[in-house]
Amino acid sequence: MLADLSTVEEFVPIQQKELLALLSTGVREDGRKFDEYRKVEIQTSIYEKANGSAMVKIGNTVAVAGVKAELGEPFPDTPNEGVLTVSLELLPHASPSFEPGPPDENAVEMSRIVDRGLRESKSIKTSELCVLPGKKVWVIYVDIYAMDHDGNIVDASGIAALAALLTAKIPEVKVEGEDVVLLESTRGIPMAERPVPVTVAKIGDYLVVDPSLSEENVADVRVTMTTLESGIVSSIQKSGSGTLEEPDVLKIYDLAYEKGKEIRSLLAKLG
Amino acid sequence: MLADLSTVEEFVPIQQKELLALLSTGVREDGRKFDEYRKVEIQTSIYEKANGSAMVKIGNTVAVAGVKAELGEPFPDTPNEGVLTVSLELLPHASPSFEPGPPDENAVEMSRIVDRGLRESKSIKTSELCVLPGKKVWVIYVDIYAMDHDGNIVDASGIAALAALLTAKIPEVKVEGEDVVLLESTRGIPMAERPVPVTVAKIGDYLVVDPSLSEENVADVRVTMTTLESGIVSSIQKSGSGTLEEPDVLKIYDLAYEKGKEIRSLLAKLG
Amino acid sequence: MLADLSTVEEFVPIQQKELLALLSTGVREDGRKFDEYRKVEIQTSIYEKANGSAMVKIGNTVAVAGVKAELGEPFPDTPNEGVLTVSLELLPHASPSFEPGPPDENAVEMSRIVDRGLRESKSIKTSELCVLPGKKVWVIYVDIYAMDHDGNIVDASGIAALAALLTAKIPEVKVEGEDVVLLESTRGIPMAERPVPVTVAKIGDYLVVDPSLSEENVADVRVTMTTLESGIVSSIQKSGSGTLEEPDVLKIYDLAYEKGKEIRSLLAKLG
Amino acid sequence: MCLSESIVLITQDGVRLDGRRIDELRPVKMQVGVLKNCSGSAYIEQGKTKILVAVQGPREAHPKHIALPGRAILRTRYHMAPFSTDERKSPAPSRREVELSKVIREALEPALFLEEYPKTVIDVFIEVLQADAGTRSAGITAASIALAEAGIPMRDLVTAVAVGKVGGKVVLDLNEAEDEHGEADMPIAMMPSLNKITLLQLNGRLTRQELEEGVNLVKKGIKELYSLQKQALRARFSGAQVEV
Amino acid sequence: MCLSESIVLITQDGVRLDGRRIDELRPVKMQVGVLKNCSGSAYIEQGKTKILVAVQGPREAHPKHIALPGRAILRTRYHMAPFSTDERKSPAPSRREVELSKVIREALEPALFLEEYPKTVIDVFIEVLQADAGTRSAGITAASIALAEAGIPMRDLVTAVAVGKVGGKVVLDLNEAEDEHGEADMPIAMMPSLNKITLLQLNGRLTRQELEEGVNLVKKGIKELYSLQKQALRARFSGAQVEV
Amino acid sequence: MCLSESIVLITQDGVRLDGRRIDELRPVKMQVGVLKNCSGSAYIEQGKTKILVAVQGPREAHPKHIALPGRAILRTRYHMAPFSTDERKSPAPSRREVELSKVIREALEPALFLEEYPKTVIDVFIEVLQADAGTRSAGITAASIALAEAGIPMRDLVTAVAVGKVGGKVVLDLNEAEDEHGEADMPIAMMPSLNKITLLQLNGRLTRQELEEGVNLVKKGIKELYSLQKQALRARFSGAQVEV
Repeated sequence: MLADLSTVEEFVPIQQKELLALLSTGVREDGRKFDEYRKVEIQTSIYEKANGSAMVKIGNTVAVAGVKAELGEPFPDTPNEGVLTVSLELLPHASPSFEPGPPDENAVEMSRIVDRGLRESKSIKTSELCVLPGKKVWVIYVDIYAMDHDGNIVDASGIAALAALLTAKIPEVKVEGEDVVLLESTRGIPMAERPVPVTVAKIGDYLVVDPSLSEENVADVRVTMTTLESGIVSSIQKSGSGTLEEPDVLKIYDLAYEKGKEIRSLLAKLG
Repeated sequence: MLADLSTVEEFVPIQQKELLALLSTGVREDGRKFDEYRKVEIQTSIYEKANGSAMVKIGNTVAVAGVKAELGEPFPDTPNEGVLTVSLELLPHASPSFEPGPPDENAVEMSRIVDRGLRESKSIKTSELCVLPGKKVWVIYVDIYAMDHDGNIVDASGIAALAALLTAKIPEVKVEGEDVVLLESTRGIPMAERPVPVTVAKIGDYLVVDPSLSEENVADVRVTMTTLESGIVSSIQKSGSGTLEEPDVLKIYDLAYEKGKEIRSLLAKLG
Repeated sequence: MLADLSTVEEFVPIQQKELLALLSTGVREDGRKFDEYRKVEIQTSIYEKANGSAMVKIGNTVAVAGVKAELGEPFPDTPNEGVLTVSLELLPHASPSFEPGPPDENAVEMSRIVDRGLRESKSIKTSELCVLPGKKVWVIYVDIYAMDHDGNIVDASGIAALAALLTAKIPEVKVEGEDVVLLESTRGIPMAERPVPVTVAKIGDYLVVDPSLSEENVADVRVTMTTLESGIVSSIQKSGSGTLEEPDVLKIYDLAYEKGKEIRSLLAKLG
Repeated sequence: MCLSESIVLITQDGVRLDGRRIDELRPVKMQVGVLKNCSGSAYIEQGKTKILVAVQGPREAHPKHIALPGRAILRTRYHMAPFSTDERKSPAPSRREVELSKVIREALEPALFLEEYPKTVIDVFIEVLQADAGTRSAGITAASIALAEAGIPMRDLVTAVAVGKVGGKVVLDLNEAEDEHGEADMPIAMMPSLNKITLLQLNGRLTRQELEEGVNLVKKGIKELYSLQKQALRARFSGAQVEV
Repeated sequence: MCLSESIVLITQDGVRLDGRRIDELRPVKMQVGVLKNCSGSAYIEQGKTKILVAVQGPREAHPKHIALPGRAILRTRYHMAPFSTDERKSPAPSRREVELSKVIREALEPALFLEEYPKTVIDVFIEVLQADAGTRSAGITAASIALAEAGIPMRDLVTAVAVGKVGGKVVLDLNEAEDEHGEADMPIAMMPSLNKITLLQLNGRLTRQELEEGVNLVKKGIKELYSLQKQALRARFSGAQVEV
Repeated sequence: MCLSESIVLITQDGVRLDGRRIDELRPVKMQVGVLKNCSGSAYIEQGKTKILVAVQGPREAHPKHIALPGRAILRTRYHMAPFSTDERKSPAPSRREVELSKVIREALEPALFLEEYPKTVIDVFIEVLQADAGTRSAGITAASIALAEAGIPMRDLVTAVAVGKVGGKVVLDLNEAEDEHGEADMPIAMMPSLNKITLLQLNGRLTRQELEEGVNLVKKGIKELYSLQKQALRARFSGAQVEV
């Protein structure tokens, strides 16, 4: 039974002191090095009713993503482009501190981080999801569930979303005049980039990659940077009421790019 | 002034003991036999602005149903069928324990019991409510209000809904191309069945039909069975956190069918 | 730091007694005469992205109105008329007692007073806002913000709405078949009347015009009357849990008409 | 409210569409004590307008922090049934219903000795079952006698009715056609014995003189309704059997 | 539920579309203890239906005023993931989900000694990850073992499965095609050792005799599922490694 | 954010559409103390962006259970007026507004000695009256001086501005055209004297080198805004008359 949030907050200074003492010796609570990511496992195509699905485990943190594709109307200002909709729910299964119901500011922020990572990098070729210009396009829903929260839900969610998109199958279509016929055959969702979010926590003066839950609880700040294969960073989000030093920005970038590469190589194996 | 719900719950064991002692002598608090329904009164066509309306009293329990018919769009998967929409509101008038506002789980459950009773029995010939296939059908709204709650709102609501439907009048229409003209003349809503819900409460080992409010308050379980003239049961709902014995199922069926016949004969007099 | 509302209410009798003693000597807390309005300042066209905008100050009370015009569908029962939509938000900036979020009953009432003042007087020639009969009309949104609350938000809001409407510019349009083209040139919103709301508070037996916040806090009743140039009254609202004497009605009318004239002369200077 | 030229709402002789004279109420029926599971209740029919009112309380306030140490809180809910109007009304409360709930509360409150029930809440639920104009005033008239049945001590009953302007004439107690096609609607509530106004609203257009006329005319209607209210209360407390 | 003539859901010999006999369950897989950050958890697959259940609590009630002095409050949430159905489901809770959350709570509650945890709340979260009929019963079956893992003392496990009528025959454990095109669906939950029914619903049309047949048939399915539940709990507490 | 080839956002010589150089802020106007009925307030214009900020508190927390025993709670609300944008914005808070309210709070919080006001709440209300890019950073800049006026003790002011990439160049303080048609937008908030970053976001695409350039460039803008903030506070406390 977890104490309620306000109490946790009161205890933070003490826990932080202990963790800082440990970090000053160069190791983390779970024995990892500062720049060491936990073991990442990726399973895909786990739900047959979804067009794509993936479960990602980062240590004991688990996120699942399901992709559903439906024909719908484009936005008026982009009549020739498909639509991407990303949402993240923190299942109450994942932590005693998550409540069921509409997303709170944390869930909204996280889902927007994942969404921006995919969107700003132009990872999906939305123009190839247009079926009938101005009338019918593919609407791609990515619904992400945080199922078990042992820290770093954002990365698990972003990687799950990406894995589900990379392995999704949508029906081929035949356009007859104004009618759209769905065929038996399928194709993948056209992807241009594989944006991988990597989160770094700052605890005291230390930067640690892929924070565990107990590290998150005492961290001053978390920064998620989403990088592409080319080294381009397509999204950054600092979260938490702490501060960064100026040199932290590039240090975090370097960690994020390095770890992003490792994760991208796991994704490459999905085929 | 009623004590709040949590307190009521605390007192239940004591009230139940008294009621069980009474039941063990073969009579109910209000003198009824176990299989005796309270007096049922049905009035119809009480609100001129509704297409159909009915007030049903079961003892001091009062429910009112209003039927409004509007031309609207069919559901995409049933383009040639009218639409039935049933909702139940527990008016705060009816009990100090009812709150105004969006329906709570009790109201949702009850309205779904009434809805399923009408729907699963195919009581309404929805295909005869199609006006322009795929485009215009009659949408039948049945709005039920529990006005005075002295036990067994579900039966009162289900009977009121049925009586309002049986006596409703909707305009005849003339279809001219794509246009629909409402005529002065009216017709009834085409009905195939007269499904009647009957609720039985289990208090200790006793099954009593049409529970009063004080019986409901101490009952372990309520079961509503909706039966048709033919003896077919088209909907069952156990509610309450108690248990049933296996033989209870058929005993309740027999009570529900018998009482359903009596109520159906009252409805037959509506003309 | 303001005490919470319930406490304020407890203190009312005492504050009222002091204020009444003062009023009995013929003067108000801020030195005004009973029938004296505070200084009214009107600025218009303050936000370039709005079609019209105005800021009105009545003493330290500030309200802002923004007008946005969009092409939209008419209501089915008035296919040849434009649509007017008025809403008022009590910004939490304006008072420690205002909460952010959906409007409470006070905000709803005030926005409906302003709305009715404009609507019932037929101040806007809605028929001249029709573009394609039954299909496209101008929808005029008037969003009013109470920014600083030193009493009499209703009048400030109503005058701001009127000033924003009087100075708004909407694009001229060219209709080509079923298509509507927005032109570079603009025109005003066609106005038939200049309805001005004037609020009078009753404190004890005294009627005071344009109540300040401290007067509102102890007033038994506020009455807002919206009058037109011709002397016609197009909307009245009594609010507050006090009572009026019969002769008060005409006394308030006379005050409202007189002050309305003064304010209308300020509006005339807007050009 | 729009003046529709084609409909003659009132003849030269002052006879209205439904045959009433200018200063005549619609047929009114009131009953007190029509529900069993509330503290007080009343049913009113005024023309085709049909309203059911229940009072719950005084009872402990929930949540507790809304309670006031020195008096009861009065809450009112004015609501229209989905089947009460020509077009089905969505059951979600509209902005109009929010506003009317407030002005109705403020019309009833001056009559009640709320300080007799500190820390409690009194709820008044007004359900419009059929709407044919005048629902807020009929709701107030009925709520007042339901509160009396609930035993809430009062300075006076509250009685309400609208006056309006129809076909150029100031008339009493508009029905729906008059409300829709007439020029003005002015509902007024009073404590009749104390001669105090507790609700005053106007939608439409009136001159100063018509305003004066309206306030005078409304008193006739209020007087008649007041005596019907008292009659309904007497019937209730003389033990007569009452039904919805 | 509509009888579609063109689909033969069951052959003369009693073989169903997916090859099962009339009294045969779909393949079932259950695991206990699949999540780390909750008090208890279980995962169930029954045919293509896939459900994840977590229990949080007993823990202090928030807000406090909902707590009961004499027992724990049980809360349940039945919810379907947007990607669990053929058409994407809106994540907002539907009326169906509200109802099922209630009947599931009432199916579990009789088995629990809630009086052992006064003033607390126990939350059961049932998330349907893939829906292929029988989700409420599979959810109950899984919730029961998740509650056991959480250490809540029980009279018995609760085990649930549906019977239904398909092609004129009463069959066990409908799949989606049978649910959609069959004639009736009757989910039942029981405490198997105590032989008590804790959930009973019916949608569709059954005669008295079919009702009787259904109640008999369901017990066969419940017996089999009960033994799988116990096996899953043994696997959990024998320390075997468990994964989602 | 999309690179629109047809619009030349910046010339070869580094002159931007509105005539500014790469490292130039838009015209900025700040005023402190523009409202009377709040604890602190500020108004800022940055280009066409216009924002009104009010601080209410420190005051008692409602409901009480949200209060923290050891410090004040800071709450922020970033909201856009319906008339602030080209297309009318729905007044209901969007997901974007929810996120920005959070990151703004976390940008301001490090500067405040919240432990000086235990058990209270401090509310910061940021209302965007006209949006022309850079609203979150202008909102932070203004909120900081409104908090100062409210007397909340601080380690430093917080000052914010965006850098971005436009036509291949890293530039300071994007306007709306640059934000829409440029390649990246990176708002940054700092405590200027302490040289600490309190907000960092990026939408768009930057190389490592551009990231570095951006962080360097932003400091120039922050320095200039910081001195305007101090000037506005001096004007307020020197007793100059201030108007909205």
